[in-house]
Amino acid sequence: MAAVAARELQDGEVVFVGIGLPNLACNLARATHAPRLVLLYESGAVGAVPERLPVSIGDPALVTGSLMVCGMADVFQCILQNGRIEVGFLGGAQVDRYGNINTTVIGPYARPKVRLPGSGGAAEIAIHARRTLIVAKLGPRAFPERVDFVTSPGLRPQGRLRRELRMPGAGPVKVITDKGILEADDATGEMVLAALYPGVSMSDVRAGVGWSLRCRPELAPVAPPTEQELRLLRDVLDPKGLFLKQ
Amino acid sequence: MAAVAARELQDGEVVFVGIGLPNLACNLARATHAPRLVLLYESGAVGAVPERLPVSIGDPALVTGSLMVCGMADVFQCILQNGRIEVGFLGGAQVDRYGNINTTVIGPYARPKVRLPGSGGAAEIAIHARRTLIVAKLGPRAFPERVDFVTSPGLRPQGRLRRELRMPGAGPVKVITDKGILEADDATGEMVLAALYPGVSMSDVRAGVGWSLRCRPELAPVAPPTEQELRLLRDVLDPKGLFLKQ
Amino acid sequence: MRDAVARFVHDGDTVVIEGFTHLICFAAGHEIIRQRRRDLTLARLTPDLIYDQMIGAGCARKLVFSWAGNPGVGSLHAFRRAVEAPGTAPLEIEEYSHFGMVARFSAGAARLPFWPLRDYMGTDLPRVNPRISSVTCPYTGEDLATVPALNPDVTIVHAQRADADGNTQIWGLVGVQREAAFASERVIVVVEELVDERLIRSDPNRTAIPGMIVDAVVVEPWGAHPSYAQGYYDRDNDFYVAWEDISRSPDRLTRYLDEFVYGVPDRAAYLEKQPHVARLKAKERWCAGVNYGY
Amino acid sequence: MRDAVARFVHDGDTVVIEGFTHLICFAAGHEIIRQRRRDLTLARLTPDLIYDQMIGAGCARKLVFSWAGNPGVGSLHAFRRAVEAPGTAPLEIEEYSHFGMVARFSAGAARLPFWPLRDYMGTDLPRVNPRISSVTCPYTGEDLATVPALNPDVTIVHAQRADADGNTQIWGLVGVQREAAFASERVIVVVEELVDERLIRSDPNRTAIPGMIVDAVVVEPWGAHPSYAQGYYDRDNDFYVAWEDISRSPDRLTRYLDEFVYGVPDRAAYLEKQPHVARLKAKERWCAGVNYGY
Repeated sequence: MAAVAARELQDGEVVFVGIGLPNLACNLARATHAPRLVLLYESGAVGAVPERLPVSIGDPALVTGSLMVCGMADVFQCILQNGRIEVGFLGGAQVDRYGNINTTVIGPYARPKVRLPGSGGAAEIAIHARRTLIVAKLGPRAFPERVDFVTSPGLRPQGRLRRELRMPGAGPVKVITDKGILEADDATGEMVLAALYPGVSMSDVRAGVGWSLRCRPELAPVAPPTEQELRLLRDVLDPKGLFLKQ
Repeated sequence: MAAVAARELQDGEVVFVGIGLPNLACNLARATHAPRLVLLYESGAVGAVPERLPVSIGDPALVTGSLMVCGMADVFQCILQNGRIEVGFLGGAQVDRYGNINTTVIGPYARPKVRLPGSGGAAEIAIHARRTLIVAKLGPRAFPERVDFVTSPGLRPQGRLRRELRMPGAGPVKVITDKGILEADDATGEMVLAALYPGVSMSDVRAGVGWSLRCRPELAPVAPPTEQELRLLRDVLDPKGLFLKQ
Repeated sequence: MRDAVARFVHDGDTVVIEGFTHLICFAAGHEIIRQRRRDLTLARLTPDLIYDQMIGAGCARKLVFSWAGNPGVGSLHAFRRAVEAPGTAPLEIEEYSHFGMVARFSAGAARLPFWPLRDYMGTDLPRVNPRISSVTCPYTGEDLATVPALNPDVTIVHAQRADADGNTQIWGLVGVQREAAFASERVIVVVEELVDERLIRSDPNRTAIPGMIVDAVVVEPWGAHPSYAQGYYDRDNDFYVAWEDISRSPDRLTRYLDEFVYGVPDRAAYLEKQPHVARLKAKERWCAGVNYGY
Repeated sequence: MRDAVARFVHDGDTVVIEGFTHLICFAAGHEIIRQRRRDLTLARLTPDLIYDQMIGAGCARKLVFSWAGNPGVGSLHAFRRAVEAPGTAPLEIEEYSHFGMVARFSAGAARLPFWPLRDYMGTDLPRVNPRISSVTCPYTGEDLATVPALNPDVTIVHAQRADADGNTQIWGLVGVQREAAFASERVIVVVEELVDERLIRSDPNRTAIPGMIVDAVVVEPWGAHPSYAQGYYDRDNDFYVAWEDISRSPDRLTRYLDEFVYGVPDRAAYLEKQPHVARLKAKERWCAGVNYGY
């Protein structure tokens, strides 16, 4: 997943990075094809070059040697709301058919079965980033037809177009899973299967999705991680396997 | 005037300082009875200790050795609008019966006889400072019954109470002139004569005011500048007479 | 610290201990627990372990927040228990996103009643939080989301250094500490080092909070542990990981508080009990100074 | 500088050269005059001498401002002539107070259409500027003043140093340079020194403007003269005093432009003509660095 996500990033882009796999993916991209990727964390570190694997988005290693540290008011107003973020990474406990994400609550809000952490900066990243990439492992609970709570809006929030709701960004263009890649269908905004990882069957994917998943007429092949990608991930970026185990 | 203005400042107060005589008055107060006066300039220097007479409110001498330098958004939003300024100094080409000040234009706005610099920060200082002190030399043109343009509102702007207009500060409580001190009358908001400098007659003052000036029943005496005050002003604070000549 | 909390933190107050991962003042939180403050409204973007401890200790009536997790680890279980099984210790919650909380502090700092932002379209947050409202732009006619100002009774800011008057310098992540301080009725600054006013004055652009808004300055080295202070000590990630297990069990949480909070009189005693934190001392990565001459 | 102005400053643009007394980029203003840009809307809190020169040179169609004087000296006479006797060279004006201009840039930087502020009650400014409007708070029902966002076509920021990507560090007075840059469609950074990225990265809290919003970096030592650069050179107050006399007379103003702007190809030539500015070189008042280790 980290290697596939890394390939989605283009050199020179400004990326709003989350902790865990997104962070690995961004640093892998920096170490391979996108050395000028600008990593920006909601904590205020811009152009971070962490010398160790950051354990949180507020890790001191994101500060030391970064290009700029600014307050969070600047991050959200002058950078994100200003339209400067090209890619935002999001994950969540639930992702639905239209790319809506739930990180707030399983069950009713007032009487939660499981209380999750909440939005953090995810709601506004989903609204403002020019495009977002969702990274999540497949599973019928994780990919329901409708999320219990829309924390971060996807492609048809409340049944309406993003444009009608005046949302600046394009929203989740891809969902990178552990078995394949879903992409937003231009016409319907529905997430459809676009690519399968080597050795994965279509029914493997369908078993992990809670709605009747449609497929692109032709599925794109996904190259397995290269030797270099694997070496960087395992030996350099996450030698203790803190996030790769996920 | 500088010595009289200095005496109005209490130790520990936070003062929004303008250039010229207000700056002299504040630094005189710091050198005498108010060593913990906090001088704040709209340029963003807080707790300035200028080693030379600053020629503008953006002088580098206000930065070096100051307690804090912040952006102007912070000055106006987080300090002034936040209610942290205890005293503001204002001057102007015209001051009227109710302490309204004009620094914008003599004559009609669209066809000015004399175009003055405009508000700068004066409008908001007049609105937000807990009290303001006006420093101006008397003269019938400088003290008309009504100013041509209200740049900085006084005690009865547009004929209404400051409270009705939701203005947080008390407004101009005193006008320190070259001949005596005017004070705001609590009941009417009108500027009335409260004190005369030694050797000045009431008719001297009346000749410099464009409305029929009322007097307090008893005028307070104003002590002449002390030896120490004069020495500090002439030898230390403004040795070249840049502002004292005014 | 004891005096500052006794004097400036009262039962029923809205209390903010800010700091985004960095400079979270655990020393103040522990002192508030020790002094058994009750009915507090705790506000913070990320409640973090410190508010989980305060919730577990029964200090909180309400939580105002935007992300309630154990950063990089998992859950805040005292918080989750209070929300998922509210019979035992009910906790009212008021929830925003980070941008919303930042905007609330910005409005508070500017003493404006609200702050406009482009946010919340398509999310369910306004449905569960009616304080998220909207305003119409007088120029374009478009609707913008609004959040109300947050003006805490007391804000506690941890920082690297301040002078005796509270002129405070922070580097590394600055979060919303400045906005929270300016928004607050009372401000307590807690520092790693009390320094001479001349050091502050030698680099005035580094000052984040002016003494004029500070009510008390407390010197408390390592006062942010297990959070961190850039240039002083690293985050104690082992403790963050351990909290997952401690907070899962009300008994273990109580034992933790008994030993490390109620069981010690002050921060120095807390540190004496865990000499291993010395391993977290920061390495040296000094930057050069700049010239303020003219 | 020639290329940056040719490429990024066009006839009819809204141009901002910010800097409050400090770091006013005269080098860029002179290049704009030399390239004979026309119909510009010039916006700045304090037009200062640089906009007076640009008005005198016929570059401006409109001025947006909040204080139009010669700071510490007197008047801007080219501006006054254009406003007091508009027959010869009409200049449209749009006038705010400083807070209003700061708020306009803040809105622009946040890409909001307006900014609320408590201001203008009792003043005559809204009477002559209908763009000062108001909005009703959705929580308290009170009316607050508003100003519209200012989003310039191009903003020019002078700074002490930047790296080749435009990551820019400023100390001393910072004014509204950051807000103006974030509000702008295009940004030109002009620096006293181009430095290695490693120097910027050694003190990231000092960075005011990130390279991601910068379109061009121009190295122009003494480019702010007769304004100043803290740590590099002092303000040339003699020239500010002299401007009172120069600007009073259209002939003298023309002669000044002919000699010091049109008559030189670039900044280096401008400086060669006045070797006495060397006396303004800053003294040394270095601050100490801080530790970014962890």
